[in-house]
Amino acid sequence: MNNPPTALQDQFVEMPQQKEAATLGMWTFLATEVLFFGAMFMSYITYRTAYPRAFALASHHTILLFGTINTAILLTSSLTMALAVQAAKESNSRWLFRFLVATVLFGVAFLGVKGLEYHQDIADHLWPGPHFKSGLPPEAQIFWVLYWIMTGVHALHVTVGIVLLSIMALMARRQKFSGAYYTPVENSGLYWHFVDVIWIFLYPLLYLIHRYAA
Amino acid sequence: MNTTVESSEIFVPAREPKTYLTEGRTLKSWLLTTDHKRIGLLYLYSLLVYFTIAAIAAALMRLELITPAGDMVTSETYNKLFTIHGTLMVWFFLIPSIPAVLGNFVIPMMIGARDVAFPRLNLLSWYIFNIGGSLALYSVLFGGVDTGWTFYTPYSSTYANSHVIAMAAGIFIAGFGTILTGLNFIITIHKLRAPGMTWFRMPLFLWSMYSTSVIMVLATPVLAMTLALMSIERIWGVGVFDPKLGGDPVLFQHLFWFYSHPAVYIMILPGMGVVSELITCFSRKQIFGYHFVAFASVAIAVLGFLVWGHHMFVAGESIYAGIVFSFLSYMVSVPSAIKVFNWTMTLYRGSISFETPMLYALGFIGLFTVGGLTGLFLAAVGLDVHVTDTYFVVAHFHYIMVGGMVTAFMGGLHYWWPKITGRMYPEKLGQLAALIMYIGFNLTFFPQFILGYLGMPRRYHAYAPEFQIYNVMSSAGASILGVGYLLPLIYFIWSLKHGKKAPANPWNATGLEWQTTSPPPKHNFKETPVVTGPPYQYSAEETEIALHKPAKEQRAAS
Amino acid sequence: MNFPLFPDEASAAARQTDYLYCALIGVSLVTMAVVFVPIVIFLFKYRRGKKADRSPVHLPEMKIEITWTIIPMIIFTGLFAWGTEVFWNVERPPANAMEIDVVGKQWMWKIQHPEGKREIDELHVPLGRTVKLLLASQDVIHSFFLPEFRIKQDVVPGRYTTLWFKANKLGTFHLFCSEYCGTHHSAMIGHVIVMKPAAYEAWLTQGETSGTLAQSGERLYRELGCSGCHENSTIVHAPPLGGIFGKSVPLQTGQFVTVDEGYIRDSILLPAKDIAAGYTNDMPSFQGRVNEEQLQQLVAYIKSLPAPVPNNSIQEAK
Amino acid sequence: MKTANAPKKMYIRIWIALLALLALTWGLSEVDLGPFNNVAALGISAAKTLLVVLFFMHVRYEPKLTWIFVSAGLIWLLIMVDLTMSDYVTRGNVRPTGQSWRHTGQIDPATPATRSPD
Repeated sequence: MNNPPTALQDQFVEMPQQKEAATLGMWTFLATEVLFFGAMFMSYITYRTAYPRAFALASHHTILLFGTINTAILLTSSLTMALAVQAAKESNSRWLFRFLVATVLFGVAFLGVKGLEYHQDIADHLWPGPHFKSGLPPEAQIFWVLYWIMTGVHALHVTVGIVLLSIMALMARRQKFSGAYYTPVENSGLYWHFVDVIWIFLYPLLYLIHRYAA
Repeated sequence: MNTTVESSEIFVPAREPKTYLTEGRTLKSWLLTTDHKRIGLLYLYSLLVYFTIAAIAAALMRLELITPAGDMVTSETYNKLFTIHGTLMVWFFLIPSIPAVLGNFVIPMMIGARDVAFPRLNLLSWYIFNIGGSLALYSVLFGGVDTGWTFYTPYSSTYANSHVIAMAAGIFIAGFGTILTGLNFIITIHKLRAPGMTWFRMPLFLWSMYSTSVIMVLATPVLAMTLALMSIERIWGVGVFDPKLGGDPVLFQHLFWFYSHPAVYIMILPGMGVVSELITCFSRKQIFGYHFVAFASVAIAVLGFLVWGHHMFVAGESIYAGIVFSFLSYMVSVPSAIKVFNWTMTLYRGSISFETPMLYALGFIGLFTVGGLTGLFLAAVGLDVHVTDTYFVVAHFHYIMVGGMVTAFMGGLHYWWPKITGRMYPEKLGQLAALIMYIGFNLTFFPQFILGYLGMPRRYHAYAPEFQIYNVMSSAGASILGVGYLLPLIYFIWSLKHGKKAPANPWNATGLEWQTTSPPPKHNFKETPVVTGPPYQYSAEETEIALHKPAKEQRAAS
Repeated sequence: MNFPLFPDEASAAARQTDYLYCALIGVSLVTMAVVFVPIVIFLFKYRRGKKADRSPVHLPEMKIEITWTIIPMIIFTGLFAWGTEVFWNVERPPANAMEIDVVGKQWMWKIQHPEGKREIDELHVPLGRTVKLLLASQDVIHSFFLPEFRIKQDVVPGRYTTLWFKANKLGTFHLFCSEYCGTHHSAMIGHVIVMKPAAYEAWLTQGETSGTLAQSGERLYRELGCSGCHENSTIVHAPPLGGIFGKSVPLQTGQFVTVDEGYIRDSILLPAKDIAAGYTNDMPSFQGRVNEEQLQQLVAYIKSLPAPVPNNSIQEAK
Repeated sequence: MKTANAPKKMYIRIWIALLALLALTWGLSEVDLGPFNNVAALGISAAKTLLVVLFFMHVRYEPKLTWIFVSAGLIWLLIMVDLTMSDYVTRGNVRPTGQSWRHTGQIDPATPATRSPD
């Protein structure tokens, strides 16, 4: 085996062991994240069951076009991420760098669209509180509280992902990775895909309730 | 354990070998250490701070409760005292106690590893934990919190006038420390076991720590998000639990207890693991029913997630859900019962000696059994209607958490003290302290069962006069208990300088951690040990030889 | 000195609960004997240095383990069944109960009797009659705890909970708030006074009242303008409310709702939640315009409305 | 995973499938399918998730242990949802079926007349 850029750490006996530990650690972290978002999904399910009508009415005020575009952006960013990991596996530093940058750019685009959407939501009086849009039942505010929290926490995760992948891109630039050692890229990728998966569920839950009735 | 270890046998006393303690003596070498043993000690120091504050709060509460009138402190202060006691004890002492201190110290050694899987992450956990702790202390020092450790909405989110956000943020942050510790242990146990250390050759402490880690990883994030939702509601005035919008405060309780009930098992499973180590070692017996004890830990961790609704029988939960949760609660007590029976059978035909750790282990069995049995009272949903939210509950969980976890923690600390420090603690004083603690504990908390059945609600600053007699007993017991805690603190510190030098294996125990020097070198073992057999290969018939006891006692024995 | 072990038994439920409690103490003592007696014997017999037969024996481990897994399971299932039976009785009010409304508020209990009598931190009830309490909270979660009756129910803001008992002993008993509710939680206490039925009737008529609870409710009903829509309005179509209580009503969604206090409450505060079939959601929320006591009065009024006779008129009903 | 270009092609095919599913879920949301709108929306999300997890995250090629870790989070989430809902669905007084008192003949037979005209 080529001497990897980052040496074997003291506590491990061999590289595969170290890599398996890191990957398994990442999956454990993602399991934690599932439950972290789980508390929000639980709240959502509870109230949607209790107030189906109010949730449908409230959800009609979300901006479907932005939501759909953002879903497409994140799905595409997952593709570039997967390709980045593949490039790393093939020791192709140049393409690794390019795909990572592409993923970061998609992430930034996602946040941009989300920002536009937030701007419009606020202009639309959809921020819960005393100035909340009139004409909606009180329970509709719960939908919007959840909308802001869920998309907000998700956006925070996207931001963390962007920072993480930017660091990876810089490291790739400096030739830190090779086919023998690319665990950080792989794990950042797992994180990025996870963020994508969360959005895959947020999209129908927040944007697609009873659309046909709108 | 049948092991082939070269290092411990070739012990060269001529030149003082470097230990993990002497490997760098600067403050920086401690604050930037990635050595799991040093991190364990860092946790021990910080826990001592949180424990002391929480214990002082408890002492003040017990003082206040000597008389029925609320005459010593105001009700506002009293409410802050029990909140400080609860939050600090639960999140900043009990949850990290055995896992972060003893777990960090012994897990890698027990599996024959050089360190945990992610040593830097381990250090980061300690910092995260203490950042959370500092926020909690900030909220304590600058006004306190008065929500109780349960943070029930809408009181916490709307009505409380205290530093709720700082405390919630502290717990939120410290929670990530716990998650990362759990993650680290899971991966360590999966990936770093020494050659030959199969799952069923692992000491039971590891099984219990593995189960604990699973709970830490899967339950803690829910608490974090729940407290975040509560804080958001408090900050912006609208939220998901707000009854004015149609929100349901009971949902907060569901989410809170989805974490907090399993968290109770974070606070007892490690104790069970320690006790399995102690009982076998001091009765020179292989554990009875190894597989059952091991799987009981896993069963408790999994079933522990299915029972949280028993905290909410009268909270407005549907009666059908109450009945389901009642049944599941009874089922989770089965594996605990199995463990107690197995420990009992382990003593059969053993060769039992009564060093301090063993006294704590026996104390654990007694107190845990009482705590567990009173759990059956609370799981009986019809009876719970009467005793929930009374002192009966207070007594019950103190029997589990203090009688169980803290007793086991003390037992474990005494047991591994020679390994940690290289010094022996004074045995006679240790035995005395264990006895004092046992008496003090029972006097403090047993009367509270009766108080609870009489109907004294918890979190009462002033109470009806007929409850006084039991409160006085309880407060008297608390002062004895206090002595029981102070004594070890004093002699532990004393032993650092003046304690007898500890041999590598003072208890003649079989765990891998005893196969290296006391204190161990930086990476634990000079050579990676190879495991060839099951754990706890003790023999009750060969105990008269090679014990650490003074020659006089050995002679008397033979 | 006096060492009480049980609170007074002032209801049938108290006796049931005490039996269960004693049975559990019995089970605990037996279990403790089963565990602690062998431990003490072993500790004595096999203490180090004492001569004893320590030769390893081969025990049928599997059989032993299965035995002590199955036996606790059976015992626990029995305890579960017993506990559930007590719970079932304690939680489900009988149909013929007299109803008293309770509002928990930081830090007092406000009680309204259907006859219009109101009291604070005291609850007068007649001996031997089934009493059902309708519990509401104006602010945070409280818990209505009567130790001598062995019952307790959290009072949750935003909804109604209920509690019932049948006092079988005359006297004054404790009323505690047992869910932490803020600064003066431990002062949110009071008494239940169990009186002979005749004395209770006499007590009800003492002092001034502003009419029955339903009458207060009716005044509110008119002040708030409910009658404008719910009584044969030609402009807005709102469901008539006469005789609706206790009935199963079809909803817009195709489901059915049993009209109880909770449904009436939700319909006033969250009118968009469950809309009766055939109606649109035109009703505004009265959130913030009525307090919990007024809500209970409105509920009492709507409950009191008789089913409409073909010539649908409230006046006639009175 | 052996030849150099095979995974790349596969990734692109999966991406196309993901976008197709997105279009499908978007389109279906505009059609009234009754209760099946929710089923369809969540089913499609689950399908998309499977594609991402199995291929983009390579779980398909991972050992069993990884599968266990991946499913743990999901199983625990289901525990939480399941037992919490065991409270909520048994709590209310709304039932899927019931007998309308209006149709029992007990009361006002002219009920439809009191209904709103729309």
